[in-house]
Amino acid sequence: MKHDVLLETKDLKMHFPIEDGIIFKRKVGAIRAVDGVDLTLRKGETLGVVGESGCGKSTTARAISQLYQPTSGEVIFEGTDLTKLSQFELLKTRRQIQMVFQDPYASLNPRMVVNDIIREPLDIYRNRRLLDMDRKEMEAKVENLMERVGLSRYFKNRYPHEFSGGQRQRIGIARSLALNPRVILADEPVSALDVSIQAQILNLFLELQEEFDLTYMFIAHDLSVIEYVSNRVAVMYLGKVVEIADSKSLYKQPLHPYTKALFSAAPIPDPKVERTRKRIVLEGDVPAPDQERFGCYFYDRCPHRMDVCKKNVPELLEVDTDHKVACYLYFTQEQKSRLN
Amino acid sequence: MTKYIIRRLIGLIPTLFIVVTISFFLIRIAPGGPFDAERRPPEQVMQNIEAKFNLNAPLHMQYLRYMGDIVRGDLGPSFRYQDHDVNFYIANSLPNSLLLGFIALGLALLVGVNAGVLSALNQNSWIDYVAMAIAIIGITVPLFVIGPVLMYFFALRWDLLPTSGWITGRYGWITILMPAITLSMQPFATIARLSRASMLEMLRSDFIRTAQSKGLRDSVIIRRHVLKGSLLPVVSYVGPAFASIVTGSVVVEQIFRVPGLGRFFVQSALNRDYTLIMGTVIVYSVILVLMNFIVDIIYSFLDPRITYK
Amino acid sequence: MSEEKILQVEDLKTYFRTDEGTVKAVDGVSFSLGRKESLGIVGESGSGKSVTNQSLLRLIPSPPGKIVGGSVKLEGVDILKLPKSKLRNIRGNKISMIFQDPMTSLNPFLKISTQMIETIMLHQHEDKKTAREHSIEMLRMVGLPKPERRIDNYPHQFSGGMRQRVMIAMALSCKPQVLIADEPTTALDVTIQAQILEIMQDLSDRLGTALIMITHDLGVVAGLCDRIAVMYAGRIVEEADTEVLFEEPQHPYTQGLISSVPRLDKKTGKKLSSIPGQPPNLIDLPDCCPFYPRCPHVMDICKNKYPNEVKTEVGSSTRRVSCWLYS
Amino acid sequence: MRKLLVFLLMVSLAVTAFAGGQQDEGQTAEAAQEEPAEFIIVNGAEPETLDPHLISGVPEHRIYMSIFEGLTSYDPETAEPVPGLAKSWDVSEDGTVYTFHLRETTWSDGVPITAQTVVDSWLRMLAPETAAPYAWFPNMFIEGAAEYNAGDAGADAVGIEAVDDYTFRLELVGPLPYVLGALPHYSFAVVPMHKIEEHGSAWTSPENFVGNGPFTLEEWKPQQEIAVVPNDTYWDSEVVSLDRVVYLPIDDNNTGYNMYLNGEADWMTTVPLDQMDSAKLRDDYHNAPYLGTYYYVVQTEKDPFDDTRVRKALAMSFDRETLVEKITKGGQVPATSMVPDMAGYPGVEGNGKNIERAKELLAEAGYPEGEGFPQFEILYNTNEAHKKVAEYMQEQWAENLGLESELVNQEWSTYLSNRRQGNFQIARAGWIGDYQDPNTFLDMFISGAAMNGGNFSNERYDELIHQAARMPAGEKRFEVLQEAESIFIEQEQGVIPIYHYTTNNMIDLDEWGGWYVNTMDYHPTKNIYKK
Repeated sequence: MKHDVLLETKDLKMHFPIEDGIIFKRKVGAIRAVDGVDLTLRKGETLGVVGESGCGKSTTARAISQLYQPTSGEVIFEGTDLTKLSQFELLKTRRQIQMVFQDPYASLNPRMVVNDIIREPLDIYRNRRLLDMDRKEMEAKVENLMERVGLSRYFKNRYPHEFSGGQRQRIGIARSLALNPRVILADEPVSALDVSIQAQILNLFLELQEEFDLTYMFIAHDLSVIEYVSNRVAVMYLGKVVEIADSKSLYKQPLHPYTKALFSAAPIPDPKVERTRKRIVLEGDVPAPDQERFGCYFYDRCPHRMDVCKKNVPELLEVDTDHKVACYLYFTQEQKSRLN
Repeated sequence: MTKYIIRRLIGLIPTLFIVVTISFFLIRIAPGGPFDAERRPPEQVMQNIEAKFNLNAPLHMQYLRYMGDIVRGDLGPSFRYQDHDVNFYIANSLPNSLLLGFIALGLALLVGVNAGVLSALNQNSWIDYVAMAIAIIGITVPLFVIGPVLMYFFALRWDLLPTSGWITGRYGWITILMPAITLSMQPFATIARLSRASMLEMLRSDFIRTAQSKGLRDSVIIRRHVLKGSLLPVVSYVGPAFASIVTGSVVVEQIFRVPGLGRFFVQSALNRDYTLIMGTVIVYSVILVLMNFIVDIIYSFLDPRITYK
Repeated sequence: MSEEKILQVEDLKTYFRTDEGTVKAVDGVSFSLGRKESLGIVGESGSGKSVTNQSLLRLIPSPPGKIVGGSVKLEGVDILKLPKSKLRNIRGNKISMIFQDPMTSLNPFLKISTQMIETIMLHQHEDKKTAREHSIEMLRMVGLPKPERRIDNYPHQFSGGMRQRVMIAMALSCKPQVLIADEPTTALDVTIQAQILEIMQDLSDRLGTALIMITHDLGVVAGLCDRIAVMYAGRIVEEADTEVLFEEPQHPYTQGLISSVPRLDKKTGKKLSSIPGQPPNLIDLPDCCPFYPRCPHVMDICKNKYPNEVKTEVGSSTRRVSCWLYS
Repeated sequence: MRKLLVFLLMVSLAVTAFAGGQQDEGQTAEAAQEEPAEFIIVNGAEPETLDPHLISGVPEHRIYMSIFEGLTSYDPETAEPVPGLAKSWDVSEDGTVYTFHLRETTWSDGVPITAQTVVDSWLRMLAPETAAPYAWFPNMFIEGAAEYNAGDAGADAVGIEAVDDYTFRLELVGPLPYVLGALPHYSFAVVPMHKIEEHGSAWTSPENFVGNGPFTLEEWKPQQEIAVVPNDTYWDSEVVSLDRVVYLPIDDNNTGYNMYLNGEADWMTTVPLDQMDSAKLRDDYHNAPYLGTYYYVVQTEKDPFDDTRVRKALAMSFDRETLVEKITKGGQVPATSMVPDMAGYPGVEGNGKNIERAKELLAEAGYPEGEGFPQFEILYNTNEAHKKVAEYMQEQWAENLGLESELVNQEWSTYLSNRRQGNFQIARAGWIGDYQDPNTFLDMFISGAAMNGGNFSNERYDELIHQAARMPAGEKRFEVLQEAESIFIEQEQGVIPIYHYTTNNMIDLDEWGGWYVNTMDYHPTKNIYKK
C-alpha cells in the first residue's frame, strides 16, 4: 500500500541545555526531551502519540511546529525541511500546521474577546501580506468557524473566562482552523475536560477531520482516547518512539513490553473485564531524561530484558505489516547481528 | 556548599568591578568638583589643589591609579575631610550604621512577624485590621515625618528620652531607641504584610489540609507546618531590606545624629568628594551583594528544595 | 441491610457563600459504608464529590464553606456534632484521607519522617523511636525501596508515585477503619496509577480498612470498588453494586457517562455517544432535576420537582436512583 | 536556619531591654555633670579638617578660634582685632610694613613659639604643595605670596621675616589698613611645625594635637562630637573659664533646635526657618546684623540682561521690606547696596523700590509693560529658604513688571559650577565678609574674578578697586571705594542686592556671660563663662 506522506520527522532531537555558572553560563548537561524520533504523518490520517508524562510527546509536537528550534534532525513538510527555512518562509509554511493545546484556558489570552482570539492568526498573516482577505470576509470567517465548532456567534464579544472548559477548547479549535491548515497537532486537547465533555470534543475533532480533510497528530496519555481517534499509533518512552503501528493491530497485539504494560495498566470501565484481567505492573519510575543512554531506554524496567538490550539501542524496525517496534525480542537473528 | 560559597564570593569581584568603574566615571560627569566653594579659589590655588590630589592627570590614569589603590585595600584620601583617609571614616562610621540597621531590622522582624502571624490567624478580625492599619502607616508615612514626631513626643513633650545622640555619647544606649524605631517602621510594615500574606497562602495549601486530616492540633500545625514556609518570603525580603536600611538610614542618621556612614554618603555626594563617594558606594555594594548572598544561603537551609552545589 | 455499617451519612448539606450567591456544593447526600466495603463515588468536576468527603472530616474551609445539615455517623457517633478534641481523635486515626496531588499534599519543608512520626505519636502514643520504626515498616509495606534511608528525605526527592505511596503509608499507619482516597491517581501516569491502585487494594484488604474512592474515572472504580455512587450537581443520582451499575445503568446521566467513555477493549468504530450541554451552575439551583436540560428523556415534571429516590433490591443489595422515569 | 532568625530577634530584644535599663543611669550621669562648666555648641556640618591651613568653613572656624591663636585675635564684643600671639606692633609710615612683637609663649606641649615659627607656618600655608584652598586670602595681603603660591617664585620672595626670636616683620602689597582684622583668620594661622613634621596629616588627631589657643583638643569622634579643654600653657589662661567646650556636628537644624530647647545644647548658632516665628518670642533669641549680603547676580553678557535699564528695573520692582518680614523672617535688613553698614564707610543709596521708574526703564529698553520680554530662569541651590525667596521674586516681577520667569533649583555643587561658568540668567548668591572692610564685598567683582559669574566688567570700577588697594586707611580710601560701589550698584546694577544677613543665635545669656552679638558673628569661647 502506498501512502502519501505529508509530514515527516527524521531523527528529530530536542535537547534542553542544563546551565550552570554564576556569571558565565556553561552547559553542563541536557534534558533529552526528544532523542531521535522518526515519525511520518500520512495525508488524511490521525496519528495518535501516546506515552506517559515526560516521554517527549508534547515536545515532539512543538518541535515539529517549530515552536522550539530542534537540536537536530529534520522536519519535512511536503518536501521542505522546516528547520532550514528563514523566518518569513517558515511563517508562510507554518499556516498549514496548527496546534491545539491542552489547557484551553492558559492558551487563550484572557484580555481578548473570542472574536479577536480567533481572528488573530488571520490578522498576523494579513499584516505580513500573506493573506488576501478584507475585514468583512474575516468577520464572516470568524462567525462561520464559531458556528462550526458549536459556539453561538453571539458569544463572539465574550472573554475566555466566561466560557466553560469544553467551550474554551472549542475556541482553541476554531482558532487553529482559521488559516485553513492541513495539519493539526493536537497536544492533549481533551485531558483537562470532564468525561461527558471529552466525548463532545473528540466527536468534533472527527467531524472536522472529515469536513476539512485534515491530518491530525493527536497526543494523549489516555490510551482509550487515542484508540478512539487514531488510525495509527506511536508509543513514546523517554524521548523515543518504541512502537508504531496501525491502531487495530497495535491494540490487538501490542509487541513492545512497555506498550504491553501500558495497555494492561489502563483501567477499563467494565467490572467484569477489569476483574478477570491480568495486569503487568511495572517496577519503578520513568528515569530522568538527563543523561545519555547506551542501551535500550526501557532496560531498567523491562520484565524481559536481555543482555543484548543493555549495550545496544534497538532500532525501530518493521516486524509486521505497518507495525514497527524497537525491541530485540522481535528481531530476527539477522536483524540483531546487523545492528551489532 | 563550601565550593558554592567560594564561587559566589569570587563572583562578587566582577560585579564590584563594574559598580566601581561606572560610579567612578559617573561622578566625574556630574558638574562641579570637590573644591568648589561659594568663592572659588583663584586659578593658581586650584592648580595646587588639583596637583595635590592627582586631579590634573588624564582621567584614565586617575582611574587606573584608583583601581590600583583599591586592590591594595586603600580607598584613598578624602578630598574634603583631609585629616583622615576614607578608610578611617568608613571604619569609624560603618559599624554604627550596621548596628543601627541590625537593631532596626531585629525590631522589625520581631514585631512584624508576630503581627503578620496574628493577623493571618485572625483574618478579618480587629487584630488584623489594627495590625494592617499600622503597617500601612509604616509604609506610607516617610521617615522624615516619623522621626521628628517621635522626637517631639518622647523628647520634647514627655521628656522621656534625649532628642538625639549615639550610644557612645553622654546619654548611652537609650539614644538608639528612636532611630531604631523610626528605621524599623517601613521594614516592619513590609514584614507584617509579607508574613500575613504568605501565612494565609500557606494555610490554604494542600499540605495543611493533609495535616488537619491527620488530626494534628491547630497550634502544632501552625508551628510545625506553617511557620517555616511562611517565613521564606520574609527571609528573601530581609537581605535587600537590611541593605536598604543601612544605605537608606541617611535621613534617620541626620535627624538623630547617628554617626553613621549615611551622613558621609550624602555629604560626600554634595561635596563631590570623589574618593569618599566611591568608598561609600563600594561599601554599600558589598553589603547589598553580601546580604543577597547570605539570604540565599539561609534560604537553602529553610527550603529543602533548594540546594547549591 | 445485612452488613454492619461503619459509616452512615444522612442528608449531608455543605454550602459555600460567594459574592454571586450560595453554592450548594453538596445538597442532601446520603450513603453508607460497610466494614471492609469499598465504595466508589464518581462524578465530574463540580459534582460535589470532593466536598462531600472533606465534609466527612469537617475539613471544609470556613468561611466560605459551611456544613449546614445532615449527619455523619462513625459507628453511631455523629462526627458533625463532636467537639474539636474528639474530632481530632478521629482524623487520621479512625478515618484517614489521601488527596489528589501528591506533589502538594506533603509538606515540602519537612522530612518524610517528621510527617509520618507525628501522626503515629499522636494517635498510637508511641515513643519517637518506635514511631520511626513503625513508619519505616509502613513505607516498606507500600513498596518504598530502602525505607530506612529514604524516610529522612524531603518530599521533593521523591517521584509523584513514590510520594503517593508515602501518603498511603501515612494514612494507613494508624490502621484506620475508613480510608478516603480523593482522586489519588489522577495526577499520576497510567503505569504508576496501576501500582498505586494495587497497593491500596492490597493494603486495605490486609488491614481491613473500608475504602471510599473518589474519582472521575469509571475505569478506576470498575476494578476496585464493591459499590458505586454517581454524583451530579451535589447529589447522588444513582447508587448500586458495581456490576449492576455498569451492566444496567438506570439514571440517564449514568448511562450517558458510561457510553461517552471510549473503550480500549472494544473497538466499535461507532461514534461516541456524548452528553450534550454543560453541567449546571450550582448557585441558587431551583428544586428540579438538575440534569433535565441535558437529559434525552426529559419530561415536564423533571423541570418542576427533584425526583424521589427509588430503591430496589437487586440480589443481596439495594440500588437506588433519583429519576422520574422510575417513580 | 530559623534559629539564626530567632537569635537575631533575641539579640534585638536584649539590646532594647538593656537600653531601657540604661535610661536612669544616663539621667543621673547628666545631673552629676552639672558642676563643671561645659558649654555645648550646635556647630553645623561635620568639620572637614582641623588643619587651619586647609579649613574653609564656618564650623571649622569656630573650633579654630578655640584651639589656635593668630598674631591678633577678636574682641568678643566688637570683633575688632586685639593683640593675640603678638602683644604689640609697629606700622611703617607708608602703611606697608608691619613689625610684630611676639609674646614669649609656647605650644601646649611646651615647645616655644618664635618668629621663625610664624614664618614657617605662613610659608607652609602658601606652599603650592599644601594646596590650601584659602591661600588666595593671604595672597591679597603679603608681598610675593601670590607668586610663591603660584610656583612662580621661591619662598624667599615672600615678604615675611623673623627679625629675631620674637620679632616678626610683614611686608604688604600695599597699605592695607584692614590687615589687622584679617590676621585672626585661619589662613594666617601659626601651626606647630614640629608636630606636622612628626605626624603628617595625622597631627590633628587628639592624641597628637598641639595648639596655642585658649583650649586644646581633647576628643574628636567623627559625626558625633569634638571636645576641647583648657590649655594650661595659654598665655591668658586665667581668663578662660569654661571647663570643656563641645562642638556637635548637626546636619539637621531642627534637631539642633530641639536639642537646644531640651537643654541638651547651650548655643544654637542658627534658627531653622520654620521655627523662626516661635524663636523670635523668646528671650534667648539674639538677632543682629551680619556682615553679609544676599543678592541676585544677573548675567550681564546675555540679552536682555546686558541692558543696564533692564537690570535696574528688576532691582527697583520688588518690595524688600515685605520679603524680610514675611519670607525670611529672621530680622534681615533690606539691602539696596552691596556693602553692609560699616563704621566709617559712607555707603551708597542704591536703587530701591520704585515701580513707576522701573516700568519706564523697561519701556525704554524696549519692553513696555514687559511685552516681548523673554521668559527667563531664576537659579538657586536647593534649599527651602532660597526657594521661598525665588518664588517671591518671581511673583513680584510678574506682578509689577509683567515678566515671566521660571524657577530652577540645582544641588549645591551643580549650582556653583553653573554660576561660576555663567550658565544662568539670574542666580541667587550670598557673601559673608572675611574682614570688616568694604573691600571684601567689592574686590570679587573686578573683571574676570572667580566670584564674578555675572561677568560684570567696568574699567573704571577695576581701576578704583586697585587704587584703593594702594591707599592708606582713612576717609579718602573709603570715598574711592564708595565711588566704585556706586558704579557697580547705582549706575550699572551689576548685581541686585536683596538683604543683608543677620545672625540668629539661641543662647541663654542669664546663664552664660562673655557672649556678645557682633557683626562678624564671632564669639570666642575664651571669654564665655557660666554665671
